Amino acid sequence: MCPTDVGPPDFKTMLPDVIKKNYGKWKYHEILKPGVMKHVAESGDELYTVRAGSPKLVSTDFIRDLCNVADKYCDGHLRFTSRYNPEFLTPKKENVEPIIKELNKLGLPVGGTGSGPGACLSNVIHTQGWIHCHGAASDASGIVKALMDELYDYFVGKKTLPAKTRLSLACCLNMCGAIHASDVAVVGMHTRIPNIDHEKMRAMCEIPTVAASCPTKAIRRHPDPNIKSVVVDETKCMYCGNCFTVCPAMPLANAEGDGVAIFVGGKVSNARKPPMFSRVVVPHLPNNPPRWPEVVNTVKHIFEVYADNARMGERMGEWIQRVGWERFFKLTDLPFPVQLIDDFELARDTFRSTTQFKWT
Amino acid sequence: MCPTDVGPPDFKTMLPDVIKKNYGKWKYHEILKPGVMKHVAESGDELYTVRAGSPKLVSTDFIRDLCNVADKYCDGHLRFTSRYNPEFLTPKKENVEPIIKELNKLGLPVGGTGSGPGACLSNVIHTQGWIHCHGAASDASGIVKALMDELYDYFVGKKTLPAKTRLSLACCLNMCGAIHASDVAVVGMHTRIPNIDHEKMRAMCEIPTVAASCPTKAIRRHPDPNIKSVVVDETKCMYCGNCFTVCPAMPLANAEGDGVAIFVGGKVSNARKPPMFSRVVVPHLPNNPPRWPEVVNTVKHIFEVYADNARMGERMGEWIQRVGWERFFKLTDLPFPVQLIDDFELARDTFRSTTQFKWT
Amino acid sequence: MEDKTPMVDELEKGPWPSYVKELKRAAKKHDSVKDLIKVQERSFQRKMTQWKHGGIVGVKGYGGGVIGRYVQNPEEFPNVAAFHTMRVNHPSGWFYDTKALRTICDIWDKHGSGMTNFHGSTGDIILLGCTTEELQPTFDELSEHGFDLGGSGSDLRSPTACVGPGRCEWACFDTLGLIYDITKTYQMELHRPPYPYKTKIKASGCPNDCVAAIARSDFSLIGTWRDNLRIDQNAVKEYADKKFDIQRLVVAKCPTEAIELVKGKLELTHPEDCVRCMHCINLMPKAIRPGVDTGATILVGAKAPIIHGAVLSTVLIPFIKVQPPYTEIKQLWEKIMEWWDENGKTRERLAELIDRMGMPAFLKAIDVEPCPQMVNTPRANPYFFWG
Amino acid sequence: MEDKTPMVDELEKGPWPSYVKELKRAAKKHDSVKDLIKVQERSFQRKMTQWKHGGIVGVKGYGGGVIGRYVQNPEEFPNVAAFHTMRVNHPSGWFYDTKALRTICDIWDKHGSGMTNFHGSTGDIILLGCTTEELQPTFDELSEHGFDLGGSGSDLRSPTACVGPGRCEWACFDTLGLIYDITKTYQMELHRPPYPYKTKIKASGCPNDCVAAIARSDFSLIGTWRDNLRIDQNAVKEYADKKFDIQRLVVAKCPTEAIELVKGKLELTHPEDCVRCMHCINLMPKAIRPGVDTGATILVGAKAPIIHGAVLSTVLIPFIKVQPPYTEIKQLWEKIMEWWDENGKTRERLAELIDRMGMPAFLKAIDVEPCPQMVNTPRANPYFFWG
Amino acid sequence: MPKTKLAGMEIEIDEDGFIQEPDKWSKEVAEDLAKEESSVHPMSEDHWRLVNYIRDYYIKFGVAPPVRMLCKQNKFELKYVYEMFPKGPAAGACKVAGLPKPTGCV
Amino acid sequence: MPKTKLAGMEIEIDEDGFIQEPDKWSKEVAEDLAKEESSVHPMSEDHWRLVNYIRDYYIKFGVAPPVRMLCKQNKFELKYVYEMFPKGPAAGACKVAGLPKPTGCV
Ligand code: SRM
Ligand code: SRM
Ligand code: SRM
Ligand code: SRM
Ligand code: SF4
Ligand code: SF4
Ligand code: SF4
Ligand code: SF4
Ligand code: SF4
Ligand code: SF4
Ligand code: SF4
Ligand code: SF4
Repeated sequence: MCPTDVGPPDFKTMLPDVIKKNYGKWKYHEILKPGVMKHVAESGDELYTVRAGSPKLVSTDFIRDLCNVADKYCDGHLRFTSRYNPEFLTPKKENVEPIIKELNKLGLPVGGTGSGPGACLSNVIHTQGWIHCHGAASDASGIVKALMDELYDYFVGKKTLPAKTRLSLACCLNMCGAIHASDVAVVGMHTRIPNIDHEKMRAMCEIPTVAASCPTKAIRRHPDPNIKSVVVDETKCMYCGNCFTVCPAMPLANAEGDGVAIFVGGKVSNARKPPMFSRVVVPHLPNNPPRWPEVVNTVKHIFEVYADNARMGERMGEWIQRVGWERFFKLTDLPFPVQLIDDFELARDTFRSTTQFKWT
Repeated sequence: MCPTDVGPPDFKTMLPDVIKKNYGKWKYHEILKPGVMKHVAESGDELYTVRAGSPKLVSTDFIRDLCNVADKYCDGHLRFTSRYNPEFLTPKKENVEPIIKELNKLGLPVGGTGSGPGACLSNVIHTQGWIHCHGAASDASGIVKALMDELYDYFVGKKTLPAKTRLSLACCLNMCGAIHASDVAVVGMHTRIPNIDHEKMRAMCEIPTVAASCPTKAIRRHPDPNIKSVVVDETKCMYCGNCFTVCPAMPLANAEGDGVAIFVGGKVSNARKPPMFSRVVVPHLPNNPPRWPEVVNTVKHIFEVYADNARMGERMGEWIQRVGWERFFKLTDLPFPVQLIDDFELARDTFRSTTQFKWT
Repeated sequence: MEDKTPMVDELEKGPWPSYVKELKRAAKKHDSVKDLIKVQERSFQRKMTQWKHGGIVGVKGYGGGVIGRYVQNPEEFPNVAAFHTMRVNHPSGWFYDTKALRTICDIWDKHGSGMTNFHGSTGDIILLGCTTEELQPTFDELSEHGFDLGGSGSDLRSPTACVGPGRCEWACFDTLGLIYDITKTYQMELHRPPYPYKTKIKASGCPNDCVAAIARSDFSLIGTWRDNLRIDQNAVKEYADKKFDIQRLVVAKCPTEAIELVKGKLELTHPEDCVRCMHCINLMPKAIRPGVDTGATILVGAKAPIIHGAVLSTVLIPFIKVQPPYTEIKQLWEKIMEWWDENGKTRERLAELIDRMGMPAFLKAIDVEPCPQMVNTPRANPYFFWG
Repeated sequence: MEDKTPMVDELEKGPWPSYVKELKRAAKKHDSVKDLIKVQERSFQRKMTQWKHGGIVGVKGYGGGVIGRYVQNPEEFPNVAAFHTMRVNHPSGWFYDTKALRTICDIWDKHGSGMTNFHGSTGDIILLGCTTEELQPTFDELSEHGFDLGGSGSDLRSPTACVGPGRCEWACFDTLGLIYDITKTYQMELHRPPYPYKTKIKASGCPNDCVAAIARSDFSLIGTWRDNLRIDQNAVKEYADKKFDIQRLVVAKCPTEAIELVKGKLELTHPEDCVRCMHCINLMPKAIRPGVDTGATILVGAKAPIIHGAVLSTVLIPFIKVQPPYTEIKQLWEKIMEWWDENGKTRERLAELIDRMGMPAFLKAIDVEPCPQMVNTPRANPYFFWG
Repeated sequence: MPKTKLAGMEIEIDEDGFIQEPDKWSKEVAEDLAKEESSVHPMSEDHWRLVNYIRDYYIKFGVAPPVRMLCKQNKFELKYVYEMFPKGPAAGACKVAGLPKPTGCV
Repeated sequence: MPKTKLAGMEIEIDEDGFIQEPDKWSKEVAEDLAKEESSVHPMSEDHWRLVNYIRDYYIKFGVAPPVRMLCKQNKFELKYVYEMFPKGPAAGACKVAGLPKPTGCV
């Protein structure tokens, strides 16, 4: 039998020499242009990074393409960022432009760096969608592609943003990727209650687990004790899909009802303001493959309103916090449906307990 | 039979002439000195107000004393403020000093006005305590007297405060007076679980009401179905006394355990910052009548630290919000016991989800 | 029990006016207050209340207005064996003429203990200490002289208003007029508890909220305005001349950067950003005033901590004109009461019901359109309903 | 089913690199991906996933690392009848040499679909699409070449770190070293799910939090420092000379007014007020640096929305030194796991358990002293326990 | 606690006249309790309807009925209830019905 | 769903080999299911102890036992459980015990 528990490779073996030498001894960095950074070590050594976009869902040949570039210009080293972007690392300044050229030849954009005034949009954190997941209320790769085609200029820096802007997508409320603290998040959502298959339930599901799974206690045992199953109170179910996660007999996918919601204003970093949650601003847009025009247009519109109105260095959520949500809805001209008003467990804390607000 | 539903007297019949004339047409005001205000109407008419302190719990003779002053200087008119202070209203500037003199003769301090830099402390909103209420975990009038004797200089303006400061007291968690949004609040609290009298319970209490009264679901029916009563889970009871409110058979007063907690940082007005809740900073101080030295000293100390450290115009809660609670505890040298960390329903929102904090 | 009351006596000392002095004044005329002082001393000794739980007494035809109270040891303190309080409703704004006050004092010295609260925390005149027998005669005499009881029990409590137009230049509506009208209109609901629990209405003329409506009324009306605040530049200059630091104390503290000093002039440079917090007005009353298109914001749900923690009122109607006969406001309030009365559990306040059923459900039931002013932020969780 | 996939093909167009192009490249070698493209087209047509629920498959001796997946219509799409993903753990910081990458590619082309995620959202290399039979051989070959599976199921998920000391001047501790050590130490917990539910560890070298630890790890380590940040005035001058607006962009945005321009110099005038938010450092990396007494803040409890709404991690240990062998950190983590494992219900994450049992109870159980840094504010409600 | 004679029995009552021995309640006890309430005696049909309704509700649910329900179900105006029982549903009708003294909400 | 022959009966199973007709489970079915799991066959005393524990727990509570409890109560190290059932408690032992496929937590 093969060895188990070997663990991942030791990262130290993977580091380029300039990093090994200057490990933990970096002094400062500069962003030379979109996608290109220079890090300078205490020793004076320089490290150039070229960052490219990637669709995350890639073939082995894609990886080999990257390897070719790295072999040619980076002594066979590269890394990926926490947002899927491959980064090419080299101590040689003169390699930067050739790397960019090679990447562009491969169809890969260079960009995605920066923060504060003039920031680029980076890659979209996203999930599996219809490519692989059973729970997806929307696709992931398809809609991300549609979005990024439209937002491409923000990635490569032809258009810039007032500050770092993180766009993310999850195909169901499990929110793989933990996109709940993104400047803009697109989330796949069902809008119909689960369709229970009582037959399957018996063989496939643990009833107590199913009952416990429901955030709003919409699920109770079937009133007929002979039927080893459950029923759903449709006035309490808000289609989260957690029952389906634990029980295949409760699918809730529905071509008509499924779609996405849009959340905005979250952030993760502790810079200036503490991390914030993203907030629902559009409760439902339909799934319209392959290009999801409603979603793409809405997101793009939000980007534009943000770019036009926020102050330099102000993240989406910081801007909204300053001007107020009423102003956000005014500026974006988005409607304010009742779904946006919280009625879950911590709802009380979202209500406005002051006469301070704007007429917009 | 006598008439019912006559309603309160029409306030219009109670207004002094200068107010009747200028009703709703005031232009501006000035605070001439602690306790003395001048209001000027659009018409140019002037109205002088002298505000006095009062213990709230007063005899008919006290009221008659006030009437005498009002008859002499205010054409027989006076009013009370929303914080119990009698106010003497006169269009005649020359009456101001005589009114003050008369009031002082009656032993009544003049003061309690102002906001922003140089504000006075006003009267203490408070409740019944051991003078009249069945639920009081501490006294009201006694402890307020002890406090105000010590804080007297803040009322009359010999000592001033960075901004309006509202001190309030309630003798149990019912918080009559709604003191939960005060700069400093003193709250009577039990620390022992109720002592159930199963005999009384039968005749005096509605079991379902008792069970429903408990915020932490600590109460359930007595396990012995023959006993028409309830039991309390002592790991869940936090001594709120709500069961006692609905059921006399569950007293929880306890000479050793009863005392007060101190809350700070609340406010009501919408000026600058929205209204805020007061927060627990001292979970327990003993009842030590007649002068409650521990309570008086702690409150006085908090006043002093606030006066020394806040910026001009900054309310207690605004100051703490700016410097952070960790700094508040450092400056006041108050301990930070685990009771201050929330574990009730909205607790999650009080936790610090950021690396932003001070080393103090 | 010993007649000495050393602990209570201690509180006669000190600069702040003493309630003990007041007790002793009343005790001269009323044996009940003699006992009351002893009861207070006993509480100090035992560090516990000496009063029994509850008591249900009242006057004929009313369900509220009296708080029953019995002492724990009537043998020892026979004169306070029954020692109820009566809540007498106040004239809006707590304005009095001395005739009215003297009348109350006389009635109370005749029938009761001569001790009072001026006022109770809700705003009533509290006549503190009455035997069961004297309740009806006291009420009858008060009623004859044009006074009526306030609320208690599961009713509409005595509504209150800040002094407002009576003396304040910032009143954005007639707080006193509205509250008097409401009180008169809803006598039935005030005197005969019809609801699942108590409910409170308070009105403040501007966002300073001098009756703390936002903290303690289920239905809170707070004055505001829709146009721009008004600035008198001459008066600004006067402040500046007096070395008042406008930049630091006023401009820097505006929560929205709406107001700025522009070449010595104080200008509302971003009127659309002003959230009418009152701060600049408060600090420069001679120079700045609210606008003229005034009205009120209606907020709902404030209450004390029990059972789910204290609640502040939250915005329901961003702006409403407040003018007699106040029809729209009353209709709204009645709709809210109807929903609460129909759905509320016993002892469930409005805020708790809203939390249990959800704000969206509440809005739907009372037919109010959602708007962003109602919330600080939209929801963060993805748990919402359709249809 | 039709072989035409017009909707999918549409997504080959456009400037952003296309996953469809990638699918088509893999499809040249792998029939499974040919079917996968058709499955995707079907999803687009039907606006629904075409995959069955769940699947439980794995490799010998492990309980996690593989996500089982079956297509809904195996008759139509036989080559993806079983189409599992393998999660391969990554080298800390996602650093690779091309040899390692090529090895993985070759193994995967041999046994699987040739499609991957570089990387999954947790941080694993996702090998996307494998038959049940090929799982063990793939694993065996990976293992031989020094690769191992990542987490799945109720285990410790593959821990991740920001690039930290590998390339970042702000790393306050060795994120990569710590995470590698932790990963190696807790192989058992990673490969054989022992817990009530999944648990995650992530480490960011400074408060910028480039792995979003605070948003998505039950145990989040975020670098910080205890002394003062360091300012190089010469470099400040350079920024100023380049017309960089220090006052507006940096000073005015410091959340605590800790840093100020004093006569052209940028000074940390109130060092005790600095909350180490990184903002000034971020904007002026050449001039400002973190202090030298560095370490980490430990925060706990982040998770995705289900079941009680999303949670951000909250401060547990304001400061801890982070040095090999990381004993204190590991002991703390083990204590937390022990409490969670003992008390957590099935599918209850750490934050949810803390909320259910109460933060005070949690602190007591793991023997951590309370401090004000743990909270934004003390409680507003008066509902606390004694003894 | 004081005792009083109701329907020929010694029954414990509290200061407000609420009986403390619920098992001893009977129609006769009710009539006697009603005597204390001016204008309630003799009990009319409507008096009985209300008292029975309250008592039945209490036996079924363990609590006094909400005022709204009490009026609705019996088709009584609240004003009329106060005419029948001048002290109101709580201090008047509930007392006659032998319920525990309504608490708390004052 | 595919069917397979277990203990002489045609029983429906899912793709992962979990039986879909819980009522048909028997000791013999378990032995046959165990055959699929390499190194599980023949079932030792400890195999049976674990399978019985899981099954009893499931019948009592309607859910599979938590891993911690399973180890604690049977005094098995988790490592040993994986030695007995290489696919682990969920994919291995629960399957043999005839439980529904553990879901969700992957
Ligand atoms: C490479 C990467 C770390 C890694 O281990 O992979 C990284 C690297 C750097 N980050 Fe980051 N961050 C990376 C993900 C993040 C994330 C996580 C995420 O996006 O999921 C965050 C939190 C985002 C958020 O707040 O929502 C993050 C928040 C920051 C910030 C704070 C920005 C702010 O003002 O809020 C900075 C500071 C700055 O850029 O001014 C920063 C700064 C930096 C610096 C400048 C640090 C340095 O000195 O090297 C690096 C280059 C930044 C750039 O892109 O301009 N990094 N950075 C990640 C690149 C992701 C990508 O491909 O775009
Ligand atoms: C592959 C991946 C998405 C991706 O495209 O990158 C993924 C895919 C799945 N996740 Fe996830 N999660 C992935 C990262 C995450 C993250 C992000 C993270 O780890 O930083 C989260 C949010 C953080 C968190 O843990 O809270 C996440 C939160 C969930 C949840 C909700 C957990 C919760 O406590 O709320 C579930 C539901 C569950 O556990 O049953 C879930 C469940 C799932 C399942 C197994 C579906 C299910 O219901 O059983 C998905 C399998 C998809 C498939 O068919 O391939 N996934 N999942 C990510 C793992 C790749 C990797 O190992 O690198
Ligand atoms: C008389 C009274 C109204 C009444 O109907 O009785 C009143 C009267 C005035 N208030 Fe008030 N307020 C009165 C209770 C309140 C309350 C309620 C309370 O304390 O329970 C508040 C909310 C307190 C809070 O926020 O916690 C209140 C918050 C204000 C504010 C806002 C202060 C702030 O910066 O937060 C102002 C503005 C100011 O003073 O600058 C204000 C301003 C005023 C002005 C200046 C209004 C005016 O132009 O006439 C009046 C004189 C104030 C003074 O005392 O200096 N009034 N004021 C109340 C006097 C109570 C007392 O005896 O002290
Ligand atoms: C007299 C007064 C205190 C005072 O000294 O001023 C008072 C006294 C009592 N209140 Fe109160 N409340 C008084 C104003 C308040 C206020 C303030 C207000 O109305 O602005 C509040 C907070 C606001 C609110 O309603 O939320 C208040 C919240 C409570 C509560 C908790 C209500 C809640 O929903 O949480 C109770 C408990 C109850 O209703 O059973 C309560 C109950 C009581 C009882 C009846 C005791 C009881 O448990 O039955 C007290 C009778 C004391 C006695 O023996 O005389 N009292 N009570 C106030 C009424 C005087 C007046 O009419 O003017
Ligand atoms: S977000 Fe939901 S649908 Fe998408 S991969 Fe994760 S679990 Fe699957
Ligand atoms: S979808 Fe969510 S809310 Fe609806 S029944 Fe299932 S678990 Fe409950
Ligand atoms: S606060 Fe409590 S004890 Fe004090 S008067 Fe109100 S109900 Fe009575
Ligand atoms: S005192 Fe409060 S917490 Fe304790 S049992 Fe009574 S109602 Fe519950
Ligand atoms: S609330 Fe406003 S209007 Fe009313 S008294 Fe206070 S400051 Fe004046
Ligand atoms: S009222 Fe408040 S928000 Fe408006 S300008 Fe003045 S200070 Fe600013
Ligand atoms: S978290 Fe901090 S240390 Fe780590 S990469 Fe980001 S900026 Fe650098
Ligand atoms: S790190 Fe943040 S808090 Fe500290 S001085 Fe810089 S900007 Fe201010």
